[in-house]
Amino acid sequence: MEIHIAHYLIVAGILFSIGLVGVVVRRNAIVVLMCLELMLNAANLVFVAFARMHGNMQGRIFVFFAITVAAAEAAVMLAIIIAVYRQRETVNTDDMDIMQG
Amino acid sequence: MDDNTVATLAYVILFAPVVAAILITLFTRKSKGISAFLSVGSVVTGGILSVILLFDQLAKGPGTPPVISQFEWAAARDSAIGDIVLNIGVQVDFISILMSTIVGVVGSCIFVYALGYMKGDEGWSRFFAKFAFFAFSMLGITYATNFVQIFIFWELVGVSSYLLIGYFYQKPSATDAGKKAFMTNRIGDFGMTLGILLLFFAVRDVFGAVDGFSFVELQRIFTDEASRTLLFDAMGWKAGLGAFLIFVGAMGKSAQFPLHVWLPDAMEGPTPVSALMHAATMVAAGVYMIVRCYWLFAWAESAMIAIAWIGGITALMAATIAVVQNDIKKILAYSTLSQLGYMVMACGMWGAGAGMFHLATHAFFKALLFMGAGSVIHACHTNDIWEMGGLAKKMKHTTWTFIAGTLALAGIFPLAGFWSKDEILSASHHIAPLYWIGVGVAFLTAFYMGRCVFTAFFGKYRGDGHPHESPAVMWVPLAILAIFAIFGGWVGAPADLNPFGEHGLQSYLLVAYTTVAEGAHQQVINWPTGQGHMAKSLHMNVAVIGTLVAVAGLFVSYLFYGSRKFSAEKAKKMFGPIYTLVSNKYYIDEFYLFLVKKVQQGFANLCSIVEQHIIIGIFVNGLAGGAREAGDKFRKMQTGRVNTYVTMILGGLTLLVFLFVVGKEFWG
Amino acid sequence: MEPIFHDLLAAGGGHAVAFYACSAVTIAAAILMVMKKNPVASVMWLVLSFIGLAGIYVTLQSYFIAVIQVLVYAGAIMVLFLFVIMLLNLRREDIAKMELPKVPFAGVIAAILFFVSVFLVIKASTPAFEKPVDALLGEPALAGDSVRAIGIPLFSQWLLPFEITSVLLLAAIVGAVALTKKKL
Amino acid sequence: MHLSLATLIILVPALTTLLLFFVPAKKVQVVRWLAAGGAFCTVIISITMMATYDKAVGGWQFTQVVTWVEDLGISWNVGADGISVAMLLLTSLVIMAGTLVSFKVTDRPKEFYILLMALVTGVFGVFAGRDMFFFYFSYELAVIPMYLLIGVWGSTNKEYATMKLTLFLTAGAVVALIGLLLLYWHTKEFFDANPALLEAFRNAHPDFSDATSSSFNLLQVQYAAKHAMEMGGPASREFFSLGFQLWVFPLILLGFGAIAPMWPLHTWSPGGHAAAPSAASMLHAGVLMKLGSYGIIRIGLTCLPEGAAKILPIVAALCMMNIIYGGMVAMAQKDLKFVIGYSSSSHMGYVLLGIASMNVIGLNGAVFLMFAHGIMTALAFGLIGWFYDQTHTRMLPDLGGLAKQIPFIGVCFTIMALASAGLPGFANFASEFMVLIGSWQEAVRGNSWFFLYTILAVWGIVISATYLLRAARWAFFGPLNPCWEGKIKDADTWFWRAPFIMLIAALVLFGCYPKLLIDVIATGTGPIVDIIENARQAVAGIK
Repeated sequence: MEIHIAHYLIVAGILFSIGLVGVVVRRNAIVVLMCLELMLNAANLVFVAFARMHGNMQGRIFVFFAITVAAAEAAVMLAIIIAVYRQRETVNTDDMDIMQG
Repeated sequence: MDDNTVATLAYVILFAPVVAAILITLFTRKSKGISAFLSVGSVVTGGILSVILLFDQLAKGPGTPPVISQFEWAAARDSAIGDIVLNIGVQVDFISILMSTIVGVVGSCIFVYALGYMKGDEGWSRFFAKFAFFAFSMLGITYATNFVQIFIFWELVGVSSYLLIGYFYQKPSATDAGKKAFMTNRIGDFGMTLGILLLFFAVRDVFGAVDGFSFVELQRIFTDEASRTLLFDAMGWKAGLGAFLIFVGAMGKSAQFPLHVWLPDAMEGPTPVSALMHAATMVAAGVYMIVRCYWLFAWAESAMIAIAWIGGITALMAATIAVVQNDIKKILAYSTLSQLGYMVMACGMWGAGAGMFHLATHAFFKALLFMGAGSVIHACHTNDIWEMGGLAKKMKHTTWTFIAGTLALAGIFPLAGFWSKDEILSASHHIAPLYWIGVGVAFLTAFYMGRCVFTAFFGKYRGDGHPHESPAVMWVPLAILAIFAIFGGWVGAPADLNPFGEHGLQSYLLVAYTTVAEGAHQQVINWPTGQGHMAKSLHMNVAVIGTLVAVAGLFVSYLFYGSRKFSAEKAKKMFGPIYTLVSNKYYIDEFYLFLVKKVQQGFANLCSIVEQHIIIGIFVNGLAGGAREAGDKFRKMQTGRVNTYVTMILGGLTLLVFLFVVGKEFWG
Repeated sequence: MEPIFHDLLAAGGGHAVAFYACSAVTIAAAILMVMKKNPVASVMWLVLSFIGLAGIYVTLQSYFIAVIQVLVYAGAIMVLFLFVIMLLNLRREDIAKMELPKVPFAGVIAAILFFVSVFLVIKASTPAFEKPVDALLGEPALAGDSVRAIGIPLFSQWLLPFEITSVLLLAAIVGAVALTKKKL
Repeated sequence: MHLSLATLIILVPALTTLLLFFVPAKKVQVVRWLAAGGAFCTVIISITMMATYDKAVGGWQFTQVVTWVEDLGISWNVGADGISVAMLLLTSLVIMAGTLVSFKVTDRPKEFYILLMALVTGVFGVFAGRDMFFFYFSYELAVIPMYLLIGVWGSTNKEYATMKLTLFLTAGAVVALIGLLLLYWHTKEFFDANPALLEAFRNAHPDFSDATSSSFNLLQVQYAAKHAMEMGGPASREFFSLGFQLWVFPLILLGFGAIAPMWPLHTWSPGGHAAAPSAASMLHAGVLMKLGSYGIIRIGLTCLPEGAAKILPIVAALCMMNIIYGGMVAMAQKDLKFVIGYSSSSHMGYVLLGIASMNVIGLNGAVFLMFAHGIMTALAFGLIGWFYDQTHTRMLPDLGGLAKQIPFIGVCFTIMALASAGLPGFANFASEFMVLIGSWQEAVRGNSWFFLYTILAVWGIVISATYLLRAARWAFFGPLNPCWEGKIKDADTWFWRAPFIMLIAALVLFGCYPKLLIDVIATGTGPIVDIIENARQAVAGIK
């Protein structure tokens, strides 16, 4: 049984879709954030897979950056969530509708 | 004098008043003496120079070619259809000099008179500046070389009349009267503009790049039979229309029915203004233009008939109204209207010579009458003739000059009015209805003037002031004009009675245009010759009938108002409905008021409503409202919840991916 | 460590086994992460998912990335999540609040995206794509995913982005502190 | 570096704007005099331009070309022909008067003057610009400050008015921009297809020796249009075909027509005028509106003559709506600024009619009327502003007899009303009369509708006299409304009188001797009429 790059890509697709569904259906801001992280990781997987395929380093370096950015993003996002929680006593995204038109 | 001198003098006559007006406005408003000196000086200079020019012209004899000097005012260079050049300048020939002399001499008298009349008025300098400007406008018409120039000064006369009539600007009736004069004139100018354009392009159409505004060019075309036929064939019915439209301008200025309504109201201006405007200048402009452009009107038969009838109707209508007026200036105003109708009627019956002659004599005695009236008003502080009476004893100079003017106006032999009235009646005596209108007007004229004189100057004084004679500065001009009114007519008398014999006024006018008119008669129309040529001798039965009705008119008025044999009150009752109709001026003002207030303003309000509610309300604000409504609806989509946005983003993304990737694969 | 993995993967069928095992763990853990009502449980399942993902990286011979994945993601970031959850003392999410119509909608969208990507993957055909991954094992360019092999380009060719990343991190730190501060 | 006068006249207000930024806001006198000084410089420059413009040579003079963005073909490309010279003179006179009148502004004068000078920089840029990009840029620069000027310093419903004005004008600008971009691309395609002509263009214009096929240079677009149209029949040729022109000309027309303002796109203007502070409405009605008609002449007629020849006769019907309908609406107004506002839209109808008649005298008249109306209407708004500042009402029934209290303003207002009513002696008469002649000429040429249009236009003059005299009568004549007794100050020093006297002097000077300006204008309109004439012959008979 041979494993092709396509297999990896499909796994990445599945992960991305799961993350996506999570973002849409979940109400807890932290979980939503986690789902986002999952989607990022799906993307990372694609990078690594293609880097492997082309046999060069660029893709991996990109993943390196992506992880860094994800870390920064997570930090800021969590900070925001904390700030919001202080204001509104909730992290439920349904209650965060101050931007409603 | 050579042509250059003539042109220079004409320029001086023309521009002296406007220079005076500018100087007064800019510099000498505070110093009354200098203002008056400038203003009066400029007009008197013009008068003297005009007389010099007149004598020069007389010395040169009839038929002297016109002197033309003009400069380009504005132009459009068009290689395809030829340049269109608008010129300004002076055309000096007998007609313009004659007119300028009338304006200058009568104007000088009035200006001097105004020195006395306006004494103590706070707007003294303003008055004299406007007055000088008015003289300038009128002289501009007089010396115009082309239709554009005449139109320019036509409008300027309109505006200076607006300013002068509305001189007492705090008096609502005065400003309203000024506005009315301006607007009525504007309506006349509306027709005139179209007429000028029509004529210009018609000429251009036929003859190529000809200056179709210039009087001499047009005169050349119209007097030459071949080119005229060509033009008339090309224009067809539009020829008559064009001539009539230009005449509409004259209708406005010369206050012909139905554009006459401004003239009586214009009495709101100071009396010198009335005298200037309604004797020698503004109202004369229309008649002057008909004479000036006689080569045009002479062959436009349909227009001529319309002109004659309009003149006749105006004359009769105004004369009847004058009979029932009580305001001395109003009587004179309607009298002016009536006499203008006379002149226009004469012009319309190919008697431009008679019209011009009457214009000249009328200028003198009507100015005299207005100023006499002014003198009376000055003394009695009222306009109502029923509050006067017995003034003959208290104001000797004014009285005898006024009576001289009255007799001249009534057309009593041998005063000035007699000769010119006789010319007019002779010109029209072949056209029965108009001739009888003319005779009727002569009777009415004598009657209402007699009524005015007997009521105001004889009998007992009925007012409560202490009237006294006006100062010399006011009555001396009256005396000068009275001399003209008494003896001035002889210059135009038929040859066998004329002190100048064959070389009377008419012989000069004859060459200037009447030959043309005579030709028109022979070619266009089969009517017997009117007054196209100079009458060799008095038309006896016309003269006798004319004089008889005038005397009869005076006599009847004496019976009513002098001896009081008949009661005016009874006559009033006898003619009940007619009296009401006439004393309400045939309800023409009411009709116009209805047009302006109801129809025009109604239409304006309708437009305003359309603007407010349809264009702005529905289209503009509707569009804005629609955008706002749509925004309101779309706003609902902004739930403020991240999930919704994410869902939408994903939905959109999916759609795009589907379309671009899969869709392209299958259908692209 | 690398040679060990290398040998294991190179063994007959080892590669496929490792791939399928790791993928199954990753996907299952991810699904559970979405479904768990308790955020703490979600975090735990996500950690597991990330570890599985690290395994997949290993099958791609990206050992260093795999290590980073475990250390940074599964370790540091997820701990951060945990801390926050604990800090906020969150209740369990009320599943009834979930907008149910959205679940199928999300599912449909996810399915479409998934199948489009599968479609694209199937459609794409380059020589490198055709090649099985374990056939790439011996290629010299990929001889090793050593720290050195990543480090050299990172600090030469990619130096500027690297530095920018550090600025970004600094900004994130400052931002996070500023945001959570009670009084600014 | 040598700066041409056309560059200078744009730079002077631009520099003034910049300098104003650095003046402390408290030094009000410095701010005012600096702005007045800048405005005065523009007056000097524009008069110099007018005096030194070589009428015998004609064409573009005072030119300057500096490349900006070579790849896109954008350059600092300025100059002035006869039309521009007249418009620059108008602008400088109006801004001079505007700055002087605005000495009364006490609320944030620095910002006010900065915006005013920025606005006028844009206006100068449009009138002196020969680059379509720069043209558009300047146009927007002229429009945007107006938003703030009205929004901040305005009165009477200013929020609504300023919003509406800005929306109309920017929407119009965007429509015009689409037209300009279409022209740009079309020109590029044309030159790409005919490189020889590009070479010829470079050789013919030493200024543009490095021109590329993509260019916003108006001269280059005109060159392309001219040669493209020589290449075949209107329908069959590849570039600048009749179909193309019939698409693009309406865009230009509508875009610029919105600011002109062409009926029914005029509704922003009276409200905008009414709400704007004096100087802003002076500039706005006096100059900004002219940008529209200028744009139609400068770009529409020269680059798309066949489209113009087909469409302008239809536009003439809209002009009638401007003239008659605008006049009637003005007649029904009670607010003095609305009267003048609608009268502006009515008078701009004459400008458009002159353009639509497409002949020398009509076009000359139209441009001259743009000048005359600009001066006249600036005068009007300056005067209204004068007493509005003191009475705080512009409603005609509330005023009355003001001439006694403020004789100077009263006299000026009467002069303005008479000038606006087309009285000889003022530039308005000569120009309107020329427009009428032009319109009639078009009628004689074969388009019989123009007979009707001319008659209505002449009637429009009667209408305008009606409402203007009525306004003068209500506001200034008759007995003084007792509530103003002693309350209103006249313009009693020569300083305050100066702007009004200056504007009146300009009206009278060019009214008494129009040849002075018309000869300059004619050098600009002549070539345009030639282009249009060729196009009309080309499209004659095509439905």
